[in-house]
Amino acid sequence: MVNSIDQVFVATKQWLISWLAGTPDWIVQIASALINIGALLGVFLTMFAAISVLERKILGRIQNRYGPNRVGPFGLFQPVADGIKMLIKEDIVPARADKVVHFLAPIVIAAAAILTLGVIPYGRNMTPFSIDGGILFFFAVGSTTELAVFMAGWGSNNKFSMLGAMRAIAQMFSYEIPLIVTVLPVVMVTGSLTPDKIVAAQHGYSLGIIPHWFVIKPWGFAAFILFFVSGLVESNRTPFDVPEGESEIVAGHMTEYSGFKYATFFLAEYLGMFAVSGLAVTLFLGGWQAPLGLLEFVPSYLWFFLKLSVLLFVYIWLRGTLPRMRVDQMMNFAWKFMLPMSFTCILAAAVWHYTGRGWVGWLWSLGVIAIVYLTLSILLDTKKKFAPRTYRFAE
Amino acid sequence: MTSTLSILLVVSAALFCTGLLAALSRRHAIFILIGIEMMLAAANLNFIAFWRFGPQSAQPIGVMVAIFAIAIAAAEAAVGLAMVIAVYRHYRTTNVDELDQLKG
Amino acid sequence: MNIVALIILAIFTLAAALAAATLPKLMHAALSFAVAFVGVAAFYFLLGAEFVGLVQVFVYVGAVAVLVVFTILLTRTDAQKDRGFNWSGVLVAIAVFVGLLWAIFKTQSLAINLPKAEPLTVARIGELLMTSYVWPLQCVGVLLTAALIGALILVMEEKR
Amino acid sequence: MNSLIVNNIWLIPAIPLAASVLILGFGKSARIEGAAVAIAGQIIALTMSIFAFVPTLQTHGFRAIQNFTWFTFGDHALRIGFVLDPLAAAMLLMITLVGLCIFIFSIGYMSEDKNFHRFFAYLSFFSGAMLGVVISNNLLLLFVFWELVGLASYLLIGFWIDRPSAAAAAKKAFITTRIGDMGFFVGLLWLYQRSGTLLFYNNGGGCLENAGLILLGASATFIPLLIFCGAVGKSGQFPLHVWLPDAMEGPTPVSALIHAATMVAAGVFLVARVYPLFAVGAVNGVTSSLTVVVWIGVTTALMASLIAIAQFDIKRILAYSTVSQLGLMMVSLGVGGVAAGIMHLLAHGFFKALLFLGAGSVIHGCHHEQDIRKMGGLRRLMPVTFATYAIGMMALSGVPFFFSGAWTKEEILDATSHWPKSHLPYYLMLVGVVLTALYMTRQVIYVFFGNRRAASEHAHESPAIMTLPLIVLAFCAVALGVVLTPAWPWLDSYLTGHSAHFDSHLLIQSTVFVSLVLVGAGIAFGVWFYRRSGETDPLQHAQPALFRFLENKMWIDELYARTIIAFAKMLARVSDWMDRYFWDGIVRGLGALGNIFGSLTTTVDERGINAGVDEGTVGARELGRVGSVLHSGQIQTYLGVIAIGMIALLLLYAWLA
Repeated sequence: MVNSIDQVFVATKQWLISWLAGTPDWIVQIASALINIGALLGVFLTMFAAISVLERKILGRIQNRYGPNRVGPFGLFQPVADGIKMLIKEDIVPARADKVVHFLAPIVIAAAAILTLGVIPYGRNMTPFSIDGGILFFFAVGSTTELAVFMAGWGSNNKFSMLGAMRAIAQMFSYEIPLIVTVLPVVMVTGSLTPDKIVAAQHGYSLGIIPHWFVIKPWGFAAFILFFVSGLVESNRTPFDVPEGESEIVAGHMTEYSGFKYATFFLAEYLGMFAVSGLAVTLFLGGWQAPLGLLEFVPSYLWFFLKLSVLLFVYIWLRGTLPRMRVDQMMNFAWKFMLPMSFTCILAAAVWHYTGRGWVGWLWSLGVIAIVYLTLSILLDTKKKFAPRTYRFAE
Repeated sequence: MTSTLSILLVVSAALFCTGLLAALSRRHAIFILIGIEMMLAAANLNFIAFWRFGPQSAQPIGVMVAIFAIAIAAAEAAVGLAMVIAVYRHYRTTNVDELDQLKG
Repeated sequence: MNIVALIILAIFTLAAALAAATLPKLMHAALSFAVAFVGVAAFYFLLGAEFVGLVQVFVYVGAVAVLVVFTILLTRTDAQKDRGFNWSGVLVAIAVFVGLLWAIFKTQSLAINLPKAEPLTVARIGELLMTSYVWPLQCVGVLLTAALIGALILVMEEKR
Repeated sequence: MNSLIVNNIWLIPAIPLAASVLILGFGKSARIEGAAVAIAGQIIALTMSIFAFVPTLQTHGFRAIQNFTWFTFGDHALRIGFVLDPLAAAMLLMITLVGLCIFIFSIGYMSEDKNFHRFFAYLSFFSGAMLGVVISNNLLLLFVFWELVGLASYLLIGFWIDRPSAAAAAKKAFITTRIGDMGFFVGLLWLYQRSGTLLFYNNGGGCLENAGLILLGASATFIPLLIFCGAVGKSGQFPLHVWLPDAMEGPTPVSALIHAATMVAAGVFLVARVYPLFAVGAVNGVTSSLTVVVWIGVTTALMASLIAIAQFDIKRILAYSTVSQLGLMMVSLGVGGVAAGIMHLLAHGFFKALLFLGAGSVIHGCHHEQDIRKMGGLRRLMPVTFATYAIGMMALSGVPFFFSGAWTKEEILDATSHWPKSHLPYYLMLVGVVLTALYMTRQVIYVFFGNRRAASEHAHESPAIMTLPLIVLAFCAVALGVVLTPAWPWLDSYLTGHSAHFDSHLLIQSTVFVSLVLVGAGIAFGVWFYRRSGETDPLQHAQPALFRFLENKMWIDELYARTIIAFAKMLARVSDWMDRYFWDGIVRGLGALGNIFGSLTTTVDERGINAGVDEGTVGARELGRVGSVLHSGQIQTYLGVIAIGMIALLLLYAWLA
């Protein structure tokens, strides 16, 4: 019973495929892929709609206001209204724009975001595209985003767009390194680039209550934090939304977009957020595994989306709490702190491995991380060398 | 009459010649680099194809060579583009026709 | 190996490559270049070398293409005169192509049926990189470091 | 302590050598310190020599050797080492004790010299090298130290380098001894070739031990004679004695230390050390090599005594005396009285050093005047010097019973009288004894008696630092006379390894009376003959021709100048002429030939080749101009050419296939 609820979606897909019995192989393959894509789009477009309104409402609560509450009960139909508005808006393309590039940019960026979603295991036996080098695929496709952002900036033929794109690419490049490097300890420890195997490696519980998630290990915890921060940057979220900060450069590379294209950018941004969070869940938070052995009867996909939701809430929470960082601070942070720390994670994981993967290794790797963290915090201490912020007002 | 391998080789040859075309015909220095990258990719394609169609030996040598070739090509691209930028800074042009300081 | 897929992919890749070689606008050509390399990566997928394909996408689309467009951005001039086209190159390229075609079709031993192949796992490649190919790997590491430093020095502002 | 010294005998020469280096390192300003270091080194060496001497006294036939490998070439290893036996121990003691006295004396004598520290450095250096000669257990090592001694001698003779005569004397000494050393070295190599080792003693395997001596075979006559060449040079034996009188140009302490007591005795020591080589195949104690030694010794002794009679330089008289005494020692060795020779060597070391230092004191007192004709009547002005000098004179002359020289000379005469081959050396030796007494009496009368002459007007006694060593040495000269009494021949037995018994009969021998009579006659005749000596010598009055012959050292220097040196000069002139005209002519001819060829080729070059090359260059330049069109600097062109080349290769392949 529990098992059938857990595998209900898998069974459904198999039932659908079974209609095609007797047709050539490649038709089955394509049908299977189409079903997967359809399911992915259905789920995540719904989630996008939900999160767009939820974000506004949560931010509203954080900022002591209601947030959207006009359309539908509790304003829940707000995304529908937004969607209609976006669709019927005029699609403006600047006269001097490179029209082909301008047109292609949102498509590429959305396609990349959707593709990255494809390799994440959402539940037991629920990986849409199970490929050997899934993690590598994720980053390979994810790196295409940079090109797309550049296309958007260039194609718009607008100073703000170009500058925004440059900023976006600069920060994405800088944070892509810690993002990928922090994945390496997990890959090293599990010996696999396949997300399914990584999730499987986190199966089991110590003493029946402590899950074997990588986030529990010192190196895993450090790597998770670093990964999460890098993910925040990759998806251009506050406090790292420098490329599209409204008060600085209008909307960055999206300045010259309107209507549905703008919505696509928006969609791609949220999908990217989902993908990075999903990967974080997969890598560090045990994927679809239950946190307690007792709770394994709850379907795996529910666990996954629960964890994903928690991470998304943290995203929104941070957005409501923290101010935007300055570009130079952000870059310094990436190269001077994130990069050494992520390499330290690799070292700590190796130490953990070679000291027997037990509690001794746990302490050792904690020691390594603590030492490097303290060293970095001493070395990077600016000793308040910043000039006090001065405010100038119009007389 | 034509095997799959032949088709692959023809594609590879075509890619190579396209790269050659880019390297030979375009005036902009970046295109020479793009062309060289294409030629390298064509060579890699050949390696992979011959690996796939060759005897399945113990070591996937074709794949390994392709991996290293990609790494080296990346290094070449980085240095090449840096050179283009340096040349541009110095001569204010990226037109290879004008970069003929070495002419006899 | 699906011959139809192969031919579609070939047409797609070659079209993109040709576009990269001939499109008058630099930016379009650069983007076509990226597309062509995605096509090449697809070939690798088709041939069972998934890892190489992923690396190809990662390196070329994620890094080299971005570098290229950045370079275009940084060396933007009155691009008119850089758009010239050297037609003699076309002749040479076609001649080479014909020569290669002749060589390919002349070779009899290419008619091989696709052998049954064990899938090449990433783990296997990783193992090989750390055992038989560890020296090449280290050399490539050194090369990349040298290239990184060299590129930085090349583009550093000239001190006057 | 004893065993420590015996096992580390190398320390004895090492300490003076180290002191020498240290003094040179101090620099010019360190006068007192330099002297102090030198004397301290000498005292340490003396102490250690005493410690080394004690065990040799305690055990009969004591011999301690330490051998080690110096270096290895191929299968051969060159082993060197040190030896301590009675011969070495006695020499060590004599050298360090005499050396110490002379060092102390030098402080006073050299007090006004500006190169004070250098003098002491050289003295220490010499002392170390000489001690090294004594304890070497290897002929090559001995040769090395031997040459170092020669170098020290050269440096010290020429110590006053601003005097041309000193420089010339140094050169003469160096070159003359080198002639002898040449023979020595050849002998050394020959010995090595025959015996395969140069170690003296090596537990039965050394070249002086039976196993080594048997290997010599027919060369046994020549090897010792070649080695004896070295001894002849070093010990100033005829015909290489000419350098020794000239060496008196050096400071008097040097004359005392090197050219009287120690270095010149090295030749005698060498012969004594390698005596087994001389004695190979001896019949009745006579070998042909020893015979040569005897006759050279006799000739030298007699000739030098004669020359000494007609000299006026106080130091030269002593120098010729030294030569003659060394000849005496050689005779002793040659006739088989090794112990007698060495004993005389030791005793001579003391009293001759005493005499030289006394002469130095006189010279110092007379403001560096060395001509005995200008002295006179000094016995009241310099009483200490006179007393000690008289003791030395009597020891040298062989006045019996109380003076060391008498007994040792008796021993030598005794040994000579028993030489089976001929009695002639014995009689000649007796003549020599008379002559010795005569010339010493002459010298003492000239210097200390009679009227005061020019140089002695303002003479004064020397300071205590100079007279003290005189007294010590005088005491030694007398004391040795007691110690060396033939009634108890302990030193003889000590040196030869036989046991000694006290026997008062030995005190009274026929030779004693003979020599007593002869010495007495010599002295008496001298006193009578020279009673009225003045500016001109009485002998000069009586026999002007003979006197001139003797005064000019029998014209041996002149003979050498006329013969050997003239020959050498002639050779040089011939070589010079050959070089100048014959070889140079050939070279010039070749040069002219070259010039002709040069001008010929110049013509050919300029008219023929150059023109052709010019044409060729123009052509090449034109070709280059055409070719450089290809070199467009366009990378795309180059690429295209490469591609065309590829097509061409394909076409070639197609055509061939």
